[in-house]
Parts: sequence; C-alpha cells; structure tokens
Amino acid sequence: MSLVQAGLIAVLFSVGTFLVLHRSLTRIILGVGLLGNGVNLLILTSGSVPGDVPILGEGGTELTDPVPQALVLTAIVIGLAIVAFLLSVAYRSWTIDGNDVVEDDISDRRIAADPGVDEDFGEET
Amino acid sequence: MTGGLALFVAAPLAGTALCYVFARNTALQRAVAVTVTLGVTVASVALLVHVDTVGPVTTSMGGWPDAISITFVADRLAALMLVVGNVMMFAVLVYAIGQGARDERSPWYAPAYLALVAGVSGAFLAGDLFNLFVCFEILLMASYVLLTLEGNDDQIRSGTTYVVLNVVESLVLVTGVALVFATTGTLSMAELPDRLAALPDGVALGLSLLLLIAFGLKAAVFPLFSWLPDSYPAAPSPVSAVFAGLLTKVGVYAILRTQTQWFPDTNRTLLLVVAAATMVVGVLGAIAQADIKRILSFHIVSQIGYMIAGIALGGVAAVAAVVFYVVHHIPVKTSLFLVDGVVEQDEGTSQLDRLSGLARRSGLLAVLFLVPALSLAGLPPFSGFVGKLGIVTVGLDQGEWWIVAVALTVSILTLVSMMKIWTGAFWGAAPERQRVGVLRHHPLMAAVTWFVVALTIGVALFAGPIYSFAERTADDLRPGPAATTGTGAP
Amino acid sequence: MNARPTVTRSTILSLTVSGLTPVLVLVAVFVTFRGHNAPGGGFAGGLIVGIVLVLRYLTDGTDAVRRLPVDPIVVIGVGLLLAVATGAVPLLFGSSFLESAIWKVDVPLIGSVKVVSSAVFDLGVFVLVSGVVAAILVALVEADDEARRGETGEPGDPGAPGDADRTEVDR
Amino acid sequence: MLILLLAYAAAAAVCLAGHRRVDRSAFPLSTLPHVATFAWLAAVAPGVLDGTPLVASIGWVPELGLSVDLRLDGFGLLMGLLVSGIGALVTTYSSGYFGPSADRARIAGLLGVFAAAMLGLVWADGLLTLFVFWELTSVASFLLIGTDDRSTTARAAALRALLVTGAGGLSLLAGLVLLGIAGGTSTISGLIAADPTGGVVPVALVLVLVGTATKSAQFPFQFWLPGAMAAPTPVSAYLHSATMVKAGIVVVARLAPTFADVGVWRPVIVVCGLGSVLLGGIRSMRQQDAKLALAHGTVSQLGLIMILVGLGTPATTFAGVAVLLAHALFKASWFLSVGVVDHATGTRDLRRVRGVRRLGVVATAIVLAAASMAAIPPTLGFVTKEGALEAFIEGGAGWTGTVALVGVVLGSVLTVAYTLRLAVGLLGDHSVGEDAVDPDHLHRPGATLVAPPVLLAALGLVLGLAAGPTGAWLARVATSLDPASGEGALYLWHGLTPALGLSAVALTVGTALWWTTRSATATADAPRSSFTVAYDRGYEGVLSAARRITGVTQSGSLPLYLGIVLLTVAGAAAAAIVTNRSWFDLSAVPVANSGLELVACVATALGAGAVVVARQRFGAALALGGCGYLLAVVFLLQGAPDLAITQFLVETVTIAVFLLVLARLPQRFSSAPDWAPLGVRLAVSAVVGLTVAGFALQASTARTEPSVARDYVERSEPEAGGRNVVNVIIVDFRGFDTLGEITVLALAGGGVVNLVAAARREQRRKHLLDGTDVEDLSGRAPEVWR
Repeated sequence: MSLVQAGLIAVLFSVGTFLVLHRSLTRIILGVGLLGNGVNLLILTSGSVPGDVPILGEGGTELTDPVPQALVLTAIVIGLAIVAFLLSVAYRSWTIDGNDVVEDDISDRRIAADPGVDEDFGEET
Repeated sequence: MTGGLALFVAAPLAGTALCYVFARNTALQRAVAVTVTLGVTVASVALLVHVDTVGPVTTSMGGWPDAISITFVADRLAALMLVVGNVMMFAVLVYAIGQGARDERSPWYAPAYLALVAGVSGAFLAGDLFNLFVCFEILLMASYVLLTLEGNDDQIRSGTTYVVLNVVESLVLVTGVALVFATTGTLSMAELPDRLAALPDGVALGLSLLLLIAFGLKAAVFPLFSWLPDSYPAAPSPVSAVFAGLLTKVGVYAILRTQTQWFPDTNRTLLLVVAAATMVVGVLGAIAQADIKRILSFHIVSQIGYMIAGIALGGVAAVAAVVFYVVHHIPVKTSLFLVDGVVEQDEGTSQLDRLSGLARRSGLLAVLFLVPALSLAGLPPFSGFVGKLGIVTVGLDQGEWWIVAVALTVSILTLVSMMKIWTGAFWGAAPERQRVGVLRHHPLMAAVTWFVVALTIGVALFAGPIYSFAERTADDLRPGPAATTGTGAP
Repeated sequence: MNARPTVTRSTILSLTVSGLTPVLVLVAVFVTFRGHNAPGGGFAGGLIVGIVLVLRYLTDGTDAVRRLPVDPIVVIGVGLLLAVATGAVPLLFGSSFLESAIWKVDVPLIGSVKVVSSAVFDLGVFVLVSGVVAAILVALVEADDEARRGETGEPGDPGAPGDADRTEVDR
Repeated sequence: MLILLLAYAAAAAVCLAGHRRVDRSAFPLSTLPHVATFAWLAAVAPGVLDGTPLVASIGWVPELGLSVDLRLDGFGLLMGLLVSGIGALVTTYSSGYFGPSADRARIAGLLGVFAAAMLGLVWADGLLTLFVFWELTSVASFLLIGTDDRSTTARAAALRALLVTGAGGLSLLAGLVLLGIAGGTSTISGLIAADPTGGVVPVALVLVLVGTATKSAQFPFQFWLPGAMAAPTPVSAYLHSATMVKAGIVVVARLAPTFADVGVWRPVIVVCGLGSVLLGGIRSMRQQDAKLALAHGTVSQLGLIMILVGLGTPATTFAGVAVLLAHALFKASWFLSVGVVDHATGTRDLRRVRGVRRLGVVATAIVLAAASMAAIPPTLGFVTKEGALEAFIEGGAGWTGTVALVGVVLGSVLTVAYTLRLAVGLLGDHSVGEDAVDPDHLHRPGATLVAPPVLLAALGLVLGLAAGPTGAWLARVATSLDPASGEGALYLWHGLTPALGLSAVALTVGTALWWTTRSATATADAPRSSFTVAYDRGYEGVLSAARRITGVTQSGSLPLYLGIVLLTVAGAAAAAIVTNRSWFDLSAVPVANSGLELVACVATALGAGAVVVARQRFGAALALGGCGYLLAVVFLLQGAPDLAITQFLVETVTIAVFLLVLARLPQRFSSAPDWAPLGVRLAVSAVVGLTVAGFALQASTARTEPSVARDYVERSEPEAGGRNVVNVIIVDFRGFDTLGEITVLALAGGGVVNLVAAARREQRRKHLLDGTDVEDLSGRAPEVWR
C-alpha cells in the first residue's frame, strides 16, 4: 500500500461516512457505495503489492497476489446486491410517504419524550 | 463424511434455487422448504453424535489440501450450534405454516428462509475466515428480505435501520478479514491462531477489535445494540422468533471462537465492561417498554451480556457456561416470541395496555409463557438458572465480584419486566370486548410452541449431559498450551 | 419530468441495438468461458447481458424489457441450481463438494480442447447474474410504466402536486 | 423421599392439567400425598431420631455441583411432619372453604407444587438444592397470592412478595456459592464439617442472612408479608404462617451452630430479629383486619424464632426448635379459625365481627390458640416460651444474648397485648357499630372447616401438658442441628425461676397495655407501612429511571446509531495505531507506486468529493459511477484486470438501477433535520477515514508469513486447468465463496422484485381508493411480479 493509496482509502471512508450520516436514504446509499469502494481498495492494496497480472503464460514473472483480487471480486458483487436492495427500499419508502427520509423510531421517541410518565399495569395501589 | 458437511449449506441453497424456479407455486415451495429443513435437522443430529463420539469432521471444498481450500469444520461447538439452530428453524417454519399469515404465502418467504438456514449453518461450520464473511452475507441478505417481506410502513422504517446498520457491519467485517489476510497471508481458521500470535501487539489488538465490533454488532452488544429493539418488533412473529433466537447467537458464536481461540486474554476487561453495560442497558430498556415484542427484544440484548461476560471471564469453566447459556437461550427466546405470536394472532395486539386476563382465556398459554419467562429470569429449576449459575460460579471463583453483582441484579430486573408482562397481559379481568369464539390460532402454532417449550424444559432436565458436553466443547476451544496460563479453571 | 431517462427513440439506434443483441449475448458467453484463462468470467458475462438489456430499454422502451422470452426469476433459480449441482455431482462419485474434473475433448476443426467442470459452475454464475439484473430491471421498469399510466401525482401524497418536494433545497 | 416429592408433583400436575374436570376432587386428591408423607415420616422417625439420617440424591449438573441432594435428619423430620401434617389439614379445610366458583383445581395444584418445594427445601442437603427449592416456593407463593388476579392489590402484593423474596434468593445464591467455594463442598453437611474460615466467609454469611431475612419476613424486609394476605386464608395459613416463612429459619438453624461465632453473624441476627419482634408487635396492635393483625404477629414471632436459632448456642437452638413447633401449631390454628369466622360472618374486621361465640367449638379453638400465642400455661406456647427465656438467661451468646433477652421480653409484652386484642375483638360482643354483623345470620361452617383449627389448637394444649415427653422428643430433633442441644428439656413447672418471673411480668404488663390502648387503637385505620412506601418508591424509581436511561441509549435515530458504530470503529483503529510502537517507521512505504497511480487516485478522490457536493440525486449518482470507473483504473494499475472489468460493469449496472429508481424520487435531496451540527459530522467522518486508513497502512506492512497465493499459482494450471489464477480461485479453489455470493445476489434480486411489487400493490390500492381508473395489468405479468 502506497501513501497515495492510503490517502485515497482515507478519502473514500471519510466521504462515505459523511454521506451515511444523513437522513436521506439516497445519500446513505451513495455513502455505502463509496465505503464499499474504499473497502475494496483496502482489501486489494493491503493484501498485495502491484505486480504482473496473475495470468499464467503471459510472460509475467513478478505476479501480484491473486487472492485479494478474488476477495474483492466477491465483495464487489455483494456490494452490487446490497446497493440494489437498498435502492428498492428507498423506492418503497418513497411510495409510502413521498420522500426517502429515514425517520426516527416512534416508540423510542415517545419514551424519550416523557420519561416520567409510567403506564399503570396495576402494580401500584 | 468426506464431502457431507457441504450439504448443510448446499442442500438449503438447492432448495432456494428450486423455490425460485417454482416462484409461482407457494405450496410446492413450502414442501421444498419443509423437506430440506427437516433433512438438515436430522442430518445435524447425526453429525453431532458422530462428532462427539468419533471426533471433529473437516471437509475441504474442491478436494484441495486444507490450507488452501475453503474448509468446513464440525467440532463439538459447531455441531451443537448446528443442531440447535436447525431444530429451531424447522420448528419455526412449521409454526409459520400454521400461522398462514400473508408473509408465509409470499413467494419470497421460502427461498429467503432456506437461504437463512444455509447462511446460519455455513456460519457455524465455516473453517475459512472469508467464507465466514460470505455466510454472514447470505444470512444477512436473507434476513433483509424476510424483514421487509410485507413491505409495509413499519417494516420499511425499521427495516432501513436494520439493513443500513448491518451493511456497515458487513463492511467492518470484511475490512477486518482483509486485514487479517494482509497480515497473516492466510484465511484458514486452523492456521490463524499461530500466525496471529506472531503479530505485533498493536496489529493484533486492532484486528481483534475490528472483528469484535463486526460480530458484536451482530450480537447486539453495548454500544452497538440499538438497532435490534427498533427492528425486530416490526417483523412478523415467526421471523422475529428466528431472528431473536438465532441471529444474535451467530454473532456470539463468532465472538466466542475468535476471542477464545485467536485472541485469548486480549480484551478481558473491555469485554467485562461491555458485558455489564449490555446487561444493564438491555434490561432497563425492557422495563421501559410497554409492548411484549419490544420487551422481549430488549431482553435479547440483556441476555447477550451474560454470554459476553462468560466469554470475557475465560477458561474452560466459563466457556462451558457460555456454551450452555447459548443452548438454553435459543429455545427460550424463540418460544417467548412464538407465544407472543399466538397472543397477537388471538388478540390482534401485543400492547400490554390492550391485553388483560389471558390466563383466564387459556391456562395452557399462560404456562407456555411462564416457563420460558422464569427461565429467562434465571429462576430454578428452569434451564436459565443452570446457565446463570454457571456464569455466577465462575465469576465468584475468579473473584470478579462486581460482574456477579451486576448479573444478579439484572436477573431480578429481568424478573420485574417479565412479570410486567405476566401481571399486565395474563392476569387481570378478561377484557370486556367480545371473545372471538374459540381461540383463533392454528393448532400447529400451539403445537410448535409446546414443542419448543418442551425443549426448554428438556434442556433443564438434561442439563447434566448438556453441561458435560459443553465442558468437552470448552475443552476443545482451549487455546494453545502457551496461552492457558492465567485463566483460572476449577 | 426531464429527470426520467426518457427516450427519444432513434430508429436507427434501435435497429442497431436490437440487431446487435444476439452478438452481444454471444460476446457475453464468450467472456464467460474465456474467463478461465484470461480476464472475464461468469460475472462479467452476466453483467454484459444485463447491460445489453439496459441498452434495449433505452432504445426500445419498456416493451423490450417486458417481453423477455423467459421469466428472469426462473433464470435466477436455474443459475443457482446449476452452480449447486456442479458442486454436488462430485459427491455422488465420492469426491469433495465442488471438486473439479478436467477432460480433454477432441472437437472437429478446433482440435483438442480442455473442458473443465468448473466451467459449468461459471456458466451457472453467468445465468444467475443475467437473471438478477434482468429481474431488477423488469421490476423497476414495470413499476415505472404502471405509475406513469395511473398518473395521479406523487403516491405518498395523492393530493399534493408532484413537484412539491422537488423545490426543497438540500441544506 | 424422592418418590414422595414426585407424588406431590404428580397430584399437582393432575390438578393443573385437569383443571375443571378434577374441580371437585382436586383438594381430596391433593390431600393424599400429605397423608402418605406424614405416615412415612412417622414410620421412619425412630431411626432418624437415633441419628441415622436418610439420604437420597440424584445428579443434575455435576459440573456445577448442582444436584438434588436430600438428607432427612431430625430437624428435617420435624419440619416434614409440620409441612405434611398442616398440609393435610389445610387441604381438607380448603375443600370446605372454596366454593364451586373458585378456581379450586388451580389452587390445589399450586399448593401441591408448593408443598413439594417446601419439603425439598427442608430436606435439602445440597447448597444449590436448597436454593432451587427456595425459589420454587417463592414462585408458588407468587402465583398463590395472585389467586384473585382481578384485584390490583393482590397483583401488586404478589409481585412485591416475589421481587423481595426473589432478590433475597439471589443474595442467598451468591452467599451459598461463595460458601461452597470456600468450603470446597456442595452440601450443607459437608460445609458444616469443613467449617471454612477466611475473608470471604463473613461476606457470604451476610449474603445468606439477607436472603433468609427476606424469606422469613424479617426486618427490614418484613413488609411483603402483610400484603401477601391477599391470598385466600387457607393459603395464608399454610404458606405465610406455618411453612414458607420458616424457610429462612431453617437455613439459619442449620448454619448457626457452625457460623454463629463469626463476627458479623449474631449482631445481624439480633438486629433483624429484634426489629421484627418489636415492629411486628406494634403494627399488629393497629390492625382492624384480624388476618392482617395475625400477619404482623407472625413477623414478630418469626423474629423471636430467628433470634433463638440464630444465636447458635445449644440451649437457644433447642428452644428455637420448640418455639417453632409451638408457633406453627397455634398460628395455623389461628389463621384457619379466622377463615372460619370470615366464612361464617362475612367479615374479618374486628370492629364488625359479632357472634363468634355461637360458633362453639371454633371459639374454643380461638381461645386455646390465643393462650398458646400469649404463652399462658399450660399450653405449648407457654412451655416453649419459658424454655426460650431460660436459654437466654443461661447465656453463652455474649452481649447479643443479653440484648436479645430484653427485646424478647418487650416482644412478649406486645404479644400478650395484641393477642388479647384479637381474642376479645373476635369473641366479644361489644362491637356494635352500624355495619356490625348480625349474629343471627351466621353461615354455619361444616366439619371440614372446623376440625382442622380445633385439632391444631388442641394439639398445642396436649403437647403443652405433656411438656416432659415433648421436650425429650424435641431434644432428639435438635441434636441433628447441634449435638450439644440434646440436653434440652421442657417443663410445665420448674420452680420459681427468673424465667417464670419474666413470663409473669410479660403477662401482667401486656394485659395492662391492652387495657389502656384498647379504645385508642380500635378506631384508627392502619396506615400503609413506611417500608412498603419505600419499596413502592424504589420500584417506581427503577421504572422511571429505566425510561429515562432508555430515552438516552435508545434514540431511535439511524444517523446517531451509525455515528456510534463508526466512531467505535475509529476508536478501535486508533487504539491499535497507538499501541503499535513501530508506527512512525514509514520509510518502507512508497509515496506512490507509479505516477499514473497518483493521478488515478487523486481523480478518484475528486470523484468521491463530487458525490458529496452534488445537489441533485442524478448528479450524485453519476458522480458515484464516475468515481467507480476511476477506481477501476486504480485496480488495473495494481495488476488486476479482472477486477477492473467487473468494477466497470458493476458500476454501469448500478448507475442504471440508480437512475431507474431516482426517476421517481424528488430531484433534490429533501432537507431533513440534522442530528448533529455539520462540524461534528465532518470531524467524525475525518476521524473515521484517517484512523481506518492509518491502521490499514500499518497492517499492510505487518505481513509475517507468505501468502497462500503461492500454492494457488503453482496448482492453477496443472491441477485446475486454468491460466487466469484469479478466475480459477473464484470458480475452483474458492468456488464456495462464489456460490455464496451469487446466492446473495439472487436473494437481493428477489428482495428488489418483492419490494417494488409491494410498492405497486399499494399504488394500485390508492388508485382504487381515489377512484382513478387504472388499467389492469394483471394479465400481463406473472403473479410474482405484482
């Protein structure tokens, strides 16, 4: 991993993090996409150094490690699956209330809003 | 058994494939699902017996040498988890068929459920770190589909939280896995302990923490738990029953393996603090809720704390206690959610303020709730007591008094909140409104609930054999001879 | 609705794409089988088929996507089944799951060709990936189409005009 | 022994499962195991009393020292006789007490469960066996107190009793486990033999005493017991006076001879015991409900017994056993009599009750039980109280014994006073308030109701008269607790001793106290005990604290959750970086592998930045795609053409899906309220990026062993038949991963189709509701798609 690559990983993670911390699901998905890119780059660069293409018989002698590549391939496809699914969630969310904002959980807010109030279940006389 | 282990994943996957092919015939899908889950359940019992009597089984995919291929390893722990997991999955599948809700008739239910079976089994058996990640992805994606099956308002909102957080978990996990490969050059879990031990302290610490965060989020430990109580209650009861009983335990299983075998004694204090916080925050959350499903969901969190505490304490006795705790907890938690499903089916709600006098309507249902509820609170003679006793004994033995004090306090608070359900929903006058004739739930639902509750009682009755099995399991998990010092085992 | 990838249909483009479809699919298959010895493979092949489908949608509109010869979901199932079966067959012969076999086959004109059983596995991947992309595409396109037919503004808020949210500015 | 316990369980199971079918026969059925047990105990008594305990054991979880170890010694025999004997009487009584409308089968079944648990408790030798049965009695008691579950008070009382005794039980558990570890044993007999010492023992003992105090309703945990009177009277008679509340005393009695000399033991016992003696006595004087007055009296009496057995000298131990027997007999008789009165007159209010004297033999029982309770000769109550005072005077327990003596005498004064008040209140005809009961309309009780209290009261008299033989027999019982207790004896008359004097003083002063206060306290309503108030406050406090804390920990906000998770990740990476000392050695790390790489990386970073800056969804999606394409170049430069191709294709498909979805969404991002200021979010993002990348950089230089890839490269062509190693890994070496990943893809495809179909279903529904005519598309696509 070169410093530039590390820097790119840092940028991708930072930007991805910044995006997932939004309330708009689309932005979260964009962030997930960037984080995925960052992770893929991390897998590839931390596990291998640049070298010749790992295809035998092409004259390469200093083959780069093929294992991280295989792992990234798997990760890329899983990333595609996740992004596609999340997009359909965004789509469904839009058909419910016309936007893709991720709302806070209602029950949680209710409890946080009035901590003093206590439901009576008959414990008290 | 050269290639047999692969079938625990391949068979459900073939089932998933068939369900896609039969997408227009849910009856056929259902038949496939029942056949496959029953088959793997029976097979996993056979495997357990084999592993316990003969020894661990290893299968390498593709027939390559173990070090370079993906392996499945069935040691005692994996086989045990496989049995408990598959039995629960099968039971809940039958329950769901009995419930006959809209979800179960969805053409996506059966394939996703089978994939969940495959993913969970794969996660238990995985002998390769990256493959473990892939199996996690299978079970996660299946759970995403199951959680949003109906696609209604509630499910989408809570499903979003669930999906996004678990996606981030996946990213953390794969980062951890990648860095493990980057530092050790292998993904074979059999080779990892030695190679990880050779790493500089800081790197090993970072890797252990990354994996801990990933698995801890799955297991819902403090401070990574908040998504769970928000998302599980929105799922249909059979789905949340499986999620509650099983999915968090996959995380615990992974933590158990990684922390005891790869990073022994690394994060003891951290884990103890995390465990205590998890117990307390979970149980307080449960007390604060007014809905059965939400109370039960918070208890998942709280109970995970006990397991983490056992893992933190370390040593054969503690690990045995954790193994037993996991085995006890899965059916207990599942059965509570199943009871909740019956209640919801009959009464149309799980809100405590809208329920009353259930015990008068059905004494049997009351028993079905009370047994696992008391077990959850750790009261004897139920299985929860044995589990809790194991952890308490080890804690006192090792002189970690404060964690024992926390554990016992939390257990009385657990009792408080379970009795809140009992006094709120089961006691009291039966409601004024018209009783809808006979109870509406399908006999299959009641039968399965009975079966699972009977299992929990069975776990209590046969706690002795199960516990000694757990000790043998813990013995298997003992880290290499170099690391055994310092963990006191009586 | 300038936002939608609405299509100004060019007949020439349309004819070109539909004419090229079989070729492109053949290319995809080729990429799949070539993968064992050169960059490519089942994923790449499957994704190419998916992209071809996208192109068809862009040029010919929804009908091109809707009138697929087979149900994409069944395709997904078949692909997965193919992959699992490739893995399981060796079990019947006492080998390991996914154990590969290599046969040398003499094909007229081409000569001796090495056939690897894992190529069947890759074929399964190819089929499945094509199916998944097609399924997602068909679902979204159909929904889009239907929504346009029953145009009544934004579904979440039937009373409000559709562009209401669009004027909101991101902070 | 085990067979008997199983018999109880079986009878209880029949009652609970049979429910309405066994309704009528439930109580007769549940009497059978009691009778059998009593008979068996009587048969084995001689042998047991001769010092050869019967032992039974079944293993449960040997790894934890958990097993059902039973050991029937003399004390266990006495307790067993009480549990089964009074049990038989109570079930007989119950068959007359509960009408057809009551849930007889349930009560009978739970009583059976309780009896089995109680027998297990008194016979338990295993430390954990004891705890198991202990908690079982708590649960049974909880369910029985809540018999009338429609009543809010009953539910609250049941819960209070369960939580207090349950919490105490956990304290007991911790104490027992500690003692077990300290003594290296899992049984009580083993513990006594080992007599462990050391720093942990006092702590363990205090934990045990807390447990016993909760169960035996000792100060300051006594408050749950009066509330437990919400249970039906036979249940109260059995559980909350004769048996269950003795559980704590059983434990103390077994441990005291060995551990009384440990520093903390006696002070704790005396404080708890005296507190209960005095508080119970005073509160009893204030009650108008006869049953509540008895309940407070029970607290007081239990305090006395606790002190006696707790002091642990041979003499007090013997006296404690004797008082325990006397108390069980007269208190059960009292409760059952009050039940009869309630049954006959319809009230237990001392201000309203009249005409009890006309019930004849029941009135006699009340008189006899009262005499025993107030320690009037020649009842067993008197004889044993004398024995107790003798034991105190004899000394041996140091200053605590002296304090105890003074307290007990004061307690006796109170006992006399509240006994008189109760007896006169019930039997006198002075109460002629407006709502007083009309004595002419008494509901005559049947024989099953009358016989049990009379029998118990008469037994108290007979045993008192036969003080000598009774004392000798009890001495043999007490031997099992402390071999030195065998010399104890009871006398109806043993001369003018200080003890007799103290008894006389207690009687006189007590009578005087009753006389002076009888009118003052007769009208005041009992206030809610301050302990109960404290408990309720505590309970409410826990509930509201739980809500408050949960309001913080469970914000329900996804961005906040994500922020926490990502910060945790950053923390982990930072901890790793800091721990690693070789961090500053960057000399081995190149700035860039090639100039092209530098350009590609910077371009990709700019692409990522564009995603954030983009104001419109389309722009952002395209920027994401562009960033992905550029990343493909970075991959290519690293020597990964397969990756580059796949990344390129995936990115294309992603953009297509993005655009299809975004086509329907609003163009711009909606402005939602932010959970944190921009600065914080930026800082979090930067920290996450830097720490993760930093740790990755560090880790990438830490490789210790060669990669497994060497094997793959070597075997790829000859054994797997492929030259593209990456592809061979994917489809062969690691084909199983690929199988998993295409499953994920398949599932996602299904999930997307499902959610889009759900959206369409809803849209169609809405259109139907709107009345908009929608073209029916159902003929076109298969059902799955809709």
